[in-house]
Amino acid sequence: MTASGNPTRQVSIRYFAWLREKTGRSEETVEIGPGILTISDLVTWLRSRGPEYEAAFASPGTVRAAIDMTHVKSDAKISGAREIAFFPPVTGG
Amino acid sequence: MTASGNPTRQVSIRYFAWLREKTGRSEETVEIGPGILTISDLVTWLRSRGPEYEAAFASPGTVRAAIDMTHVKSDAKISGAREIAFFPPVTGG
Amino acid sequence: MSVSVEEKDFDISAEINALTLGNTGIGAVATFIGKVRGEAHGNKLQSMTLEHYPGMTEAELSDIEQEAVMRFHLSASRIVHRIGPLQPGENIVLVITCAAHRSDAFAACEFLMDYLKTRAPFWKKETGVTGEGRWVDARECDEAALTRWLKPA
Amino acid sequence: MSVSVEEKDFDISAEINALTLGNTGIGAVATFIGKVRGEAHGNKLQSMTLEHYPGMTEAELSDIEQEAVMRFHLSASRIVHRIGPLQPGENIVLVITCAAHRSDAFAACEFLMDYLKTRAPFWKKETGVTGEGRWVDARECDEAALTRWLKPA
Repeated sequence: MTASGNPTRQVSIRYFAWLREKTGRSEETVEIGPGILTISDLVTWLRSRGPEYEAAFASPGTVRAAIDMTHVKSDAKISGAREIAFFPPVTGG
Repeated sequence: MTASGNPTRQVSIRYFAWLREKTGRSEETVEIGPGILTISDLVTWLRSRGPEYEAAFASPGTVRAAIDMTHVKSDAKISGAREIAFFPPVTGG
Repeated sequence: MSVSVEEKDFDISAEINALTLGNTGIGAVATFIGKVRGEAHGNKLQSMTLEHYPGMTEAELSDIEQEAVMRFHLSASRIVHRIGPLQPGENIVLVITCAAHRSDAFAACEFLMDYLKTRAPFWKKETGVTGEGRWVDARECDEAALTRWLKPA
Repeated sequence: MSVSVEEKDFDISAEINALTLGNTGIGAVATFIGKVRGEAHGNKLQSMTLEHYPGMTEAELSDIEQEAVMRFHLSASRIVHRIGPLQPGENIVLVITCAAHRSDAFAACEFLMDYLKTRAPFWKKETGVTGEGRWVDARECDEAALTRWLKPA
């Protein structure tokens, strides 16, 4: 819907449980390009950033995501997101 | 199954909740004749003993019985019973 | 596995500790507390008095508890039921069920309450604020609740 | 209605009292406690560590609790979930639901646990007796348990 030519923008990304361990970080702020529209796009881009990301996202089916602290599916649009989180299926209780 | 000519025998009868209030007693020992074989027979006989019993057993469908502390139906045989109890449907919990 | 019928109030923390201490096979503890409400069928209550059939009560509760332990693979369980006069807000009954997993603990706790409500020989008499007494009627929905336990889970 | 995420243990008696004191409309209190078991999948545990997503956890738990309150006409409710390292036998989670009648209290308590297990962002890491760590896998039966809440009761 938005006009093309979006500048890159900053988004905060958080990792929990074994995604935190595999990526080696719990939080980072990244610059993402205008071509990255959905959670899936973001995962694909993150995997290209290095072997630790490649390992963390090797089985995308076991990774869950949240945008601004709300559960979302992998096809969710990330426009406007301030904080995106990746984590395994939850195991509390 | 037993031979006829059974002597009368003693049985302890207990009354709870409004059956206790209506009969005016919580426990009594009665002599019951050989023709009284079931809980129903016993109720019929008790009702003949006076207006307080008549009032207590006026609606037999609302009276429950136990023989020796086990719930029974109105057609249960009372031979061998040491203690028979009458009470309304239970309302604990 | 134990059953108590008593006038005094119970201490849920102490009861749970007694059941679970040292048993690390327990992953789930379900409990239920029944309390005296301040109003019933639109009538304000002053108090409620619980009568029971000593001996039969304990026998019925023990039978029900034994059935629950077998059916739901309980690690431990406990039933405490109070008798005598009780005020609105006071506790009436405590049921605790302990199992490895929550589905068994929950099902057993509901099973125990459903059977207790329809089998254990307790009777409640309400005293209204104007002093009039009324024996509580059995509820048909309590009898109906039993039917779900007829088929094995 | 309130939610806490904290390292320290909870006091079930104090929590129940805080919910019920002075509210004589409450006739039924259902509670659930989840505990760390000493063994999982045949492996003995030394400890378990609970990680969570601060902020999202509280938001999810509050949403779930609000849904339960409306769906089951709760008079009061409470969720406490612990985080950090826990030993076998220690408490993990407490859910309390208060209603006029037991069917609502029980259903709400199970509903809260089912949703908490599949929606609240907590993750458990087990440490075995030989020191090796292992992230607990989500259980399919927890996801399946949700389906029973899809149809209105």
